Amino acid sequence: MKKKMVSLQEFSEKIPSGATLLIGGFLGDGTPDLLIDEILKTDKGDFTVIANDTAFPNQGIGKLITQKRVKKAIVSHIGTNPDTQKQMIEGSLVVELVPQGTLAERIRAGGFGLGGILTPTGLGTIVENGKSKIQIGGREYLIESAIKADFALLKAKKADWYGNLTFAYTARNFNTFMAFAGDCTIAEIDELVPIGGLNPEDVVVPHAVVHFLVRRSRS
Amino acid sequence: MKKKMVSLQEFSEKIPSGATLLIGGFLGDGTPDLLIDEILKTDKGDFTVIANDTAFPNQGIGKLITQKRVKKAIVSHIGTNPDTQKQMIEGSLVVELVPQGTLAERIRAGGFGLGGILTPTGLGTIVENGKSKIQIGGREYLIESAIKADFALLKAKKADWYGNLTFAYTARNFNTFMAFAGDCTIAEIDELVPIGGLNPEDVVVPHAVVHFLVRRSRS
Amino acid sequence: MIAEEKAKGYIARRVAKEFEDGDVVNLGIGIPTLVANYIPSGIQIFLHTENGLLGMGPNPSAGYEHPNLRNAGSSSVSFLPGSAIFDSAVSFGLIRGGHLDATVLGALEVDEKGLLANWMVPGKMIPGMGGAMDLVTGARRVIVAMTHVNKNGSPKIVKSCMLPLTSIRKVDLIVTEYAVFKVSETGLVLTEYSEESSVEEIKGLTAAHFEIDPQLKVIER
Amino acid sequence: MIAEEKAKGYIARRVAKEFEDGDVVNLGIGIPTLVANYIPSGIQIFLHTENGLLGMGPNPSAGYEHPNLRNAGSSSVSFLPGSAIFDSAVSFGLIRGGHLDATVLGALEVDEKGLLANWMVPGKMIPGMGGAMDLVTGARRVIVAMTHVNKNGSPKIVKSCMLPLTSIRKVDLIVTEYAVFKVSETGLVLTEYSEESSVEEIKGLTAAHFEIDPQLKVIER
Repeated sequence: MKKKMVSLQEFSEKIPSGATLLIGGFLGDGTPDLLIDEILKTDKGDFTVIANDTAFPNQGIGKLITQKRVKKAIVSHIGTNPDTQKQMIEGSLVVELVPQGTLAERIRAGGFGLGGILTPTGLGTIVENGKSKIQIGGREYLIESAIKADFALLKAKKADWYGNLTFAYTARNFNTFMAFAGDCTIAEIDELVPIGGLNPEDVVVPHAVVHFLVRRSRS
Repeated sequence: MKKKMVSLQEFSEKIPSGATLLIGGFLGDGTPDLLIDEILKTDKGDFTVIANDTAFPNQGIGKLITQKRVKKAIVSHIGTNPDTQKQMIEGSLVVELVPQGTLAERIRAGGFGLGGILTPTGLGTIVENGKSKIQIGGREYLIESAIKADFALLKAKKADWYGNLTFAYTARNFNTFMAFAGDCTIAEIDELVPIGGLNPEDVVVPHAVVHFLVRRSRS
Repeated sequence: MIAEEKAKGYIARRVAKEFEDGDVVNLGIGIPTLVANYIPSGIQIFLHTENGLLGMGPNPSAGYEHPNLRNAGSSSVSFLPGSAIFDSAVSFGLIRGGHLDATVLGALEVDEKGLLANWMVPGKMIPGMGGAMDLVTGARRVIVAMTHVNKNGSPKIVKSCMLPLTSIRKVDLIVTEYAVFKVSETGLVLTEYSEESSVEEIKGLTAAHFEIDPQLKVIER
Repeated sequence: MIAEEKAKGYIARRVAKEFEDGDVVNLGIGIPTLVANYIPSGIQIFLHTENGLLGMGPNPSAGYEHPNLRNAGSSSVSFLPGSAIFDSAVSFGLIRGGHLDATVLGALEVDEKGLLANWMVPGKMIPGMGGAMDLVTGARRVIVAMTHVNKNGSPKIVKSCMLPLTSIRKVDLIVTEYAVFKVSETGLVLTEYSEESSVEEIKGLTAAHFEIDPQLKVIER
């Protein structure tokens, strides 16, 4: 078996400037901090980040914002990060706001091989600008396209060597379906368990979608 | 708290002839046999059944077919049930065949408040007859509409009094998302646990979508 | 004029009477969060938070927080017995699919048709819609909980929203410290007013037309 | 003429050489299921079954079956260490999303463009497509494993499918007891033939045009 466990440095060598990054987490909960810190040790930037939010200044995904590594953010909320708002107003950061449920489904659709979804959310608001609408069963829906990315960077609680993942409580959030939508999916894990050490019913993300694992080096 | 646990008889009184029924299971694995048997004690029929398959003659969902209670079946596969094929050829049963992954996503979409999904599956085949297509990101997709039903009849392993559900191994199949797509969702359970008796991370279907529970009467 | 802190309590207490036993409810940030403190005895509601939890309990005591058990405002919360954890896709499946009995949200503006604007002030404040658009579109009941006027004293209930809408789905109820309006087919109907105010005063604080319910009564506190 | 049972073994054995270590593979019913018995040593594959399991192991010994641990053909199976359970939506997310390295399927017909028909014979046999349309549309590699001719001795590799197609996505490889064809941009290419046959015999058993690979060789058994 090809080993999925890589070092932090091997991880960061995989990520080029300009890459599109799906990053798990909700206001920092469930965000892969080690991976973000490792990227910040390099001078890489110009990333397009797709995530629920940009957390707080210099915290979680906010670190990538504060240190100006992001050229575009596709998120549902930026209210907790004044740095994001400031860079957006200055024009150095493009922010695309997507309703949270729509963002979740668009990413899931990308990972599940669907072209998109039909949702009532955003109809009649500025969210519908530039989008097609469709009538089905007497109701109107927005056609929202699927999202995929070069990388999905996840934070998981446990993994076995194959890459089966579990998550800690509300840290599940966007991590589960983002796992499917990265051309290369990399999970930062808290704990490695032996193969067979997870009950098959407890596996939240099956290993087929996880390409690499990273854990804090024990030095 | 309103009690969700009802008797088999109280359950069957809720189901009128002509109802649309989502029924969980994959070739009988994960199908609520007790609920089906209870319906068969009445003379109700003319059901539209939406399920993965019609199982085997006089087994699982196949009982409803063999006893001619179904006027229409929306399923992905009928190859294991000659009764279904016979009734279809005779013209007493309408069968609508849907690719399995498309059927799963259409039901999930119904339960999740989406109007439908965009899928490449079925493009250029007879599945696309009568359906609209759309181009997104240079690829073509079929527009497949969401499915909801009057009732979702599930088979679960454990439930607490609130209706949080877990499932046994491969009996998960269609049960999880069908739970969301029934106007009234009823789960047959093997085991009742106290409130707090399930680890919140182990709950597969949250109680908010489960209206009634039924268990084998201990007589 | 009711002082702000007192106003918040009044609003939350009144909203808390809207639920039936067993309701699944999502409470927004701000005044809506306070609603949980006023649920009448005998009524049990299940709190949903969009980051993936149903059955949310109060903030744990200091020192007993878990870093990965949070609400949508990033505060530490707890599990009540019978809780369920899920990802954001399932969480919004519950919301969009009509599986929430109610959501309580703040507002920047509500207009006389019952339309809500609560997620941005163009050129000034653009926090993003987060989960608000899905909540207003999908919850079975949408309750607005807000102070009657904004910090400058201007009415937040207006003829027509000037700010970008959150949804074209109308809200069901508006609760302020002075008044309760239900949203009918034809527009706003004042059903209750506070003992500190009068219908005339409420008209003065409201920039929208409203009908008066024949059963108009004083808000119970 | 290779006897049917022997033919099935030959086909399964040849298909089993197609995998790389670590591949995630879905095996259809019939000959494809036999492939699992011939995986070369040193190669580990993960079996996916569309009813919701990755890591499927062999049928348990009699008396050790569990009623709720089955494959898509309703047979009892087992967990290998490192297995994962999921629902049908996730299972087809894996399939449609391109997360399966390969699927091996039977066929009623494959045509000279590489298009597959394997789910119905109008007016005669309509089992339904089950998961086949998603598998052919979504798996990274689609391998057809079938006897070269049908029970009447008629070719199953035809100029153009007369039966309803399973997908407009072409298959990648066709393995029969007599031949291995890869599907190129321009059509079928014979890459291997069995020691019991010859190119001439294969031409006779095949109702489609095919090219012959310059590196044509005998199937290793």
